[in-house]
Amino acid sequence: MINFLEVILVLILLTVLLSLGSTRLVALVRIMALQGVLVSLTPLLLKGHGLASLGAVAFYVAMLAIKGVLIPAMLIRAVKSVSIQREIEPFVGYHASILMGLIFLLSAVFMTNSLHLSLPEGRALILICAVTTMATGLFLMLARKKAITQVIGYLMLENGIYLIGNALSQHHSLYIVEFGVLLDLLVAVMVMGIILTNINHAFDDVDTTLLGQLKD
Amino acid sequence: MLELIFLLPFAAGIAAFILPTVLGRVLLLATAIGHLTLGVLGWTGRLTPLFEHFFGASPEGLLILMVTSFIFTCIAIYAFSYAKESELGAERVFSGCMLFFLGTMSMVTVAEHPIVLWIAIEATTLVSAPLIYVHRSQRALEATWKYVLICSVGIALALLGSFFVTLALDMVELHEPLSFALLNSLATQLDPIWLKVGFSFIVIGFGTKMGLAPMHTWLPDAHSEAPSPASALLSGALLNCAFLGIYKAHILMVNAGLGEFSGNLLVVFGLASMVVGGIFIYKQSDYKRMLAYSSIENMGIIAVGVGVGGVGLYGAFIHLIHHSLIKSSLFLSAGNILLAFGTKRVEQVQGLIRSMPKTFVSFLAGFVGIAGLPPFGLFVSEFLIIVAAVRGHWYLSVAIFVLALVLVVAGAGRVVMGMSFNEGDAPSGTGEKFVRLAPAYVLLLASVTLCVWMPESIYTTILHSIQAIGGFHG
Amino acid sequence: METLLLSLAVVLAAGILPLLANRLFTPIKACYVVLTLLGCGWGIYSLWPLMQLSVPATYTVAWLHPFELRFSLDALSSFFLIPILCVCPLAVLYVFHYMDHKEERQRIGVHLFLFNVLVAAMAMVVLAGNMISFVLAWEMMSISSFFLVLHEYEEKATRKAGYIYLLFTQLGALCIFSGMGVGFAFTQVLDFSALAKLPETAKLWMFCLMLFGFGSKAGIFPIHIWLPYAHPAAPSNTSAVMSGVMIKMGIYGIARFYGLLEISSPLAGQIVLVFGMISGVLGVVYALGKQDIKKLLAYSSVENIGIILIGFGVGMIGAAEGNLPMAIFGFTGGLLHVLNHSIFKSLLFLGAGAVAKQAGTRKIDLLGGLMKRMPLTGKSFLTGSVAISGLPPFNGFVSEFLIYVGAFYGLQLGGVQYVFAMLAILAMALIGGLAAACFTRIVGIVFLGEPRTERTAATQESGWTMTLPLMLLACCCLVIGLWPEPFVQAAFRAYGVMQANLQLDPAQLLEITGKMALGARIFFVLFLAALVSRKLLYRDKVVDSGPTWGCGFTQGTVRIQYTGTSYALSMVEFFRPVVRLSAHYTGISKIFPANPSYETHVDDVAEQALNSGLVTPVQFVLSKLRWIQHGHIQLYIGYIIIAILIALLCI
Amino acid sequence: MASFLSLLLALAAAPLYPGIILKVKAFFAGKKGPPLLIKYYTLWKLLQKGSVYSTSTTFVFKLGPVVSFAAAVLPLLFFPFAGNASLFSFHGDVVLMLYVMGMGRFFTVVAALDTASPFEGMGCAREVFFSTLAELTLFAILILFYRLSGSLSMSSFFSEGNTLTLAGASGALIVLVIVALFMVLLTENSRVPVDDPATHLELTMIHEVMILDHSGPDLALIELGAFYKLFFYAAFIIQLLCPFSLPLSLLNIIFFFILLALVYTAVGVIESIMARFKMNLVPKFILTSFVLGFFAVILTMGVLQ
Repeated sequence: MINFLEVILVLILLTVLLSLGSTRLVALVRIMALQGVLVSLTPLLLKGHGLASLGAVAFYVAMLAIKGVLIPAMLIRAVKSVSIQREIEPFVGYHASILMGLIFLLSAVFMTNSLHLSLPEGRALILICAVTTMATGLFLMLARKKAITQVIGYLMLENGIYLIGNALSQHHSLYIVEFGVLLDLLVAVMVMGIILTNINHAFDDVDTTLLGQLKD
Repeated sequence: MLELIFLLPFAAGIAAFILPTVLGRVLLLATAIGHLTLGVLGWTGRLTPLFEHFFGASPEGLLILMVTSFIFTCIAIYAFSYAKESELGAERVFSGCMLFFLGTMSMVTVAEHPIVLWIAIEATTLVSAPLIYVHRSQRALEATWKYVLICSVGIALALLGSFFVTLALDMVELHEPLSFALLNSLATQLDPIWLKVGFSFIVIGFGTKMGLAPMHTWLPDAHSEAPSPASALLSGALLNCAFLGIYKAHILMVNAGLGEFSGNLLVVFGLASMVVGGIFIYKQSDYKRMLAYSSIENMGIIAVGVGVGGVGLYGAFIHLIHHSLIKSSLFLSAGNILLAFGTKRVEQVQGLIRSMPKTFVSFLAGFVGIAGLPPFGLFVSEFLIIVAAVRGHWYLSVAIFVLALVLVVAGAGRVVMGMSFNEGDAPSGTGEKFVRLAPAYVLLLASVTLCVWMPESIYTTILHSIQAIGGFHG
Repeated sequence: METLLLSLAVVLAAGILPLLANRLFTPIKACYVVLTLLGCGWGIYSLWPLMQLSVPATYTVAWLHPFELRFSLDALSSFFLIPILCVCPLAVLYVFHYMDHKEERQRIGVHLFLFNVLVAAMAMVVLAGNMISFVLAWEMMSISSFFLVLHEYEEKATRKAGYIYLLFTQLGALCIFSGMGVGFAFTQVLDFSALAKLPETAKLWMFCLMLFGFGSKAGIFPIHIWLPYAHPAAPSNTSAVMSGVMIKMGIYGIARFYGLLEISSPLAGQIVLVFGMISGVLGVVYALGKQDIKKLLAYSSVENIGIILIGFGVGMIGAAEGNLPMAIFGFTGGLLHVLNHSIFKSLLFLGAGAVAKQAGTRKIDLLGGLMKRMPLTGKSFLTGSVAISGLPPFNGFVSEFLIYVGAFYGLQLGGVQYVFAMLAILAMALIGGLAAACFTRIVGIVFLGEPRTERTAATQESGWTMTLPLMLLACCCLVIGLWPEPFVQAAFRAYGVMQANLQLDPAQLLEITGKMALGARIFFVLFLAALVSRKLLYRDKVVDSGPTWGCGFTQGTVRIQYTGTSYALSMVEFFRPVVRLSAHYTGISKIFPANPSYETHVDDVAEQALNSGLVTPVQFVLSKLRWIQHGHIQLYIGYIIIAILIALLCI
Repeated sequence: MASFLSLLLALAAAPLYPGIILKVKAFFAGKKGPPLLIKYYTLWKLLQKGSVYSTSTTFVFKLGPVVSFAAAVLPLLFFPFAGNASLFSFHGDVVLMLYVMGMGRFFTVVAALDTASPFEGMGCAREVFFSTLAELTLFAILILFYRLSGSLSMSSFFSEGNTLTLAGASGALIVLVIVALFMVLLTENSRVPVDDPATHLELTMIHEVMILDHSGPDLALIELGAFYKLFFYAAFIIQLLCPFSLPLSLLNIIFFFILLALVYTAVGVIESIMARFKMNLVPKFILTSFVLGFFAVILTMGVLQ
């Protein structure tokens, strides 16, 4: 089991690095879909968790559907509706971004080791993975011009948080609460999608540099 | 059934999407009154939660609930006329989202489970986003985008913080349903590191929503672009809800013996907000933005008040109540001015005293209130917070606090006095109307009343709210 | 005590009258005046028995549950209540004819309401018996006076004045809050009672904060900047009360907290004394240089605040060094000067208001010859000017004399205190001389000589409600000057409250006062005798009239009269390092020069320093910091990340 | 009794002494000069006359001479002539004296301003400025006296113990004081080199120009007042010069009145050998007197500590 878990975590890290290096929006969304699926799978592979009840089953199925299918589909639609410009347009170049990803990974490892947290066995990697994902999510928001990339960055941040919350915590959360969180996420991405479409209509582009009129 | 408090607006909101717009306006008002009634029932303890794992009536929550409900009622009356005058494009969306907004905010106030609280706060962002975009301009779009994205990121961090706190609970190896009560009862056993990390993220996360600097950046944009009733609601009610999240976490920290850490953090962020408010209020050229920055500054004051504790805590709650009343009144007045002049530029609005005398009175009175002068209540809270801060030996903070307040008065005074008294042309837009004036006056009057006579139950509720972290003399 | 508060309620009620029912303009105004007079009269009447009590009368009422509003009346409060309850009704009476534009009735209604709020708030400041009631009353006072200043909001200068006043008042209030916080930090109660138990450094800190806060209200140099703006901008009834009474609330605060803190270090006294000397001397020098009557009077208020503070400073040093006569004379003189100044300054402001209203200008160099046209106003104004110059046998001399005597007692001390006492005396001497110069200038140029414009020549005496208060106040000046004993005694009793821990014996004070008063009376008798003998000498003499001796010029016009500006110029130039005199001269260029002009004005050095040293840099920094809100969302998310990193580092 | 007598004598003799100045000046000029009693004649002549008042003036103009006269008389009531206790005295009477003289000046000035004459205004401006500075000197002297004698009344300066004389313990300081006081005397009484009472150009006058429009008994009151003022200062200086400790008070009084002539002679000599200063030098002159007084005060710090 643990092997599987580690495989998945490594895959997540891989998606993270890939997302930093990808140049096309569609590719990026696909990577995010993969990451969503992987992240949804992690709790199943953990000790103590599992498909214990009907609620849990429903929850995991819903999560898989939302993170792996629904949200990426929405994003793909948004990307398609956006005009020809499908380049990502970074502030920070791709190579530098990948380098940053490695730095995030290193610092996550360093942090986890230096904190001497009383974590259950095998969970250190989850923490590393989660921190890297979160940092990369924030980094994507900062370093990319397109508004869609920021939604993707937000999603990645959420994935990281989810890893920490659902996978690291042993606490038997109430699934209904988790479901609420998930629903919020879904609605958030929907709202963002709607705004993106509107932005596209209003500005003929989703470049965030155009969204800088409101300032002092 | 306590849950009715948010279920009723939800139901009404769905109805408002379906019903014709005129009925939507009536529904807005009817729901407001119904909500106020429910609020009073909840206040008197007649409503018990159905899902007590998730919901419950805490004193601080009830306090904010009542403020929200009262303000919403006034705003609903105002919106009745405003929606007509300003020709909102999608009025159904407006009415519906207003009601959803009320529902989500009510949910925040009765949430007893950290994650449920988080869900509710994130939900407030999502349902209020359409409110900001009602005018469908490019600027509104930009504001909405920033609002949604920044708040979402911020609140995501708050979720992380909440997870860290839960993680701290995991270390105790206890298997009981999570709730604030449980956390508080076990506070001393929790791992301080996780709590500190968790609290930091919660402050930054919910602080984004509350408008604490440097995470405040969405706030002026959103407040200035939203239609005035929505801005009033954002400023008068939403920020309080975010504060509630921080406050509950602070209670936990104090119970865990980490009150000093959390207090320091709050004071630092509070002061930063005050300074930022001061910087941007000075020479502000958009009066709605000015009001927004003033909200940032006042949230800073509240954060400082909570951070310094003791009578400052009491002051913070007084400040919260009065700020909500006065600021929403100001936004409503600003809405009237906007309707009349058709511009948010300060230099294009002149001679209110001649052209719009009644709005002038409410606007100027609001300024007096927000500047911390009697007969409005903010001067009591500012006094108490300063006094408490000196007692806590926060000398440098007191200096910054005082200077920031003066800076704010300098900036706001320049704007308000210029708008009120300068020579200028009469406005071309719609004139003053009783329906749009009365709410602003009622809100101000409420603040004055609370400064002269405060009902016993409000006082005891505040005391109960602050009891958990040392109370009045702590 | 209840009746006293009730009388204040009557005053408030009288104010509501014109606010609500201003349609019937004149009758309502009359009702307002009568009711306010009755209220204040009742207040004085109910004050009398309370003053006889040996323990302070108190009245408490719960407020907003955790607080209680406490009002208590001791000798210090009642001493400060006297000007409030005596001068304010006169200013109210004055209003009847002063504000007679029916078309502005709404605005006047608001003004009158706020005026009475101000009166009641000042009384409450003086009566306040704990911090929260003090703060409440103080803020009420600030806000009402702020709107009173804004009365003529059409003028740009008025708006500027209101703005500056608002800033200073707010800064001052917040400093007072902080000072009270120091008290609260050690006593744990929002009460006045235990302040004496504070550690000495805390006392000094608290006192300095209070001094700054109250000083900004009182108009201590260099935080006096709002005064010369606000007083000219406000209508004269307001400026009379603001300058005559309200700024004394700052003095009251200083006196009250000095008394409560029981400071034993002479440092407090030295600080107060230094500020007093600076305010006194520079106040009068600037007053000399000013063109606008009300601006001149405003600076003169700064000067008189300086005199009061010199008295207090001398007293504080005396008390700290155990030199009791010094303390008694200094404080009693300072306190008495509070009363005196409230009388003659309100007299002068009311007079200046009458002049401005009737002659249509406040510029000294455009006026002239008003004594013939407004005889009653002129005579009262002359009396007030003599009194404010501190000349016997008027009241200003009494208080200044006591301060002199106190300061001379200070010469017995050694070392630094000797120097301070000496400087105090010299400063007083300088102030006295310059004040006389300043007020001969205003009386001479404005009221005497010939009118300098046609508009001025057409001036007429104002209505009786405007002249009657002036004459009453003028009588007060003479009465206190000739029979100062009861007033000195009242001031001494007020001082007794401030220094409850010392055994004070008023015998010496009363003896010297009595003899001094005798001297003043002798002078008065001498004057009367000279007057009578002059009458006798002129019996059966030929008295003729003709033009003024023109020293060879036969066709002098009114324009060749000496102007107020040139009158003061040499003295102002003497103080050049601290008084910036800027001249603007167009020069004569052509053979037939067309209207060359020469202008001078005196700029306030404190204001300039504040502008160049604080306001401009702060504005610059603020404008740079506005970069924070740059408009790009990436930057904003960056802020969040930075905040996280900082918060995490703090752990 | 002796004090009352000497007061009467002083009041009567004050107009005599300015005659001495004239005589001295005449002597230097090689003339015979007017008779000693010239001032009495002048006063008498003025009292006989009526007056012409400018149409610009008001009652203030008539009040001026009266107040200034009363103000000039009062200090003499408090003055201990020849060491005899004064008629009235109390702790602080010197302050009263100075302020009463200020009162006189106030009314002289406003009366002058009442005439609407440019020259009189000019004189007023100079008068108030210079006397302000002179007052500083006087107060510096008072500080010194208080430091030396511990009292604050003219009477106790000179009657009880008589320490404040040249012959006293702090005679060195008194020298400074006498010089300073003499300079104040010249200033306050409009004497050369500050002002020239005999000049004929109004532009250059200080005191004389202020009373240009007064005539008849009014002028007489002013003149008499001026004599008293000069007398007061002269008496002050004489008291400092000499202790007057002769056994018989009558002898003391006679001695005193004779010595007074010395001061007037000195004034006369100065007036004969000096020209008046340029107007902008006058403040420096007065400040010099202040510096002298202040210097003496500083010295006492060292002496008494």
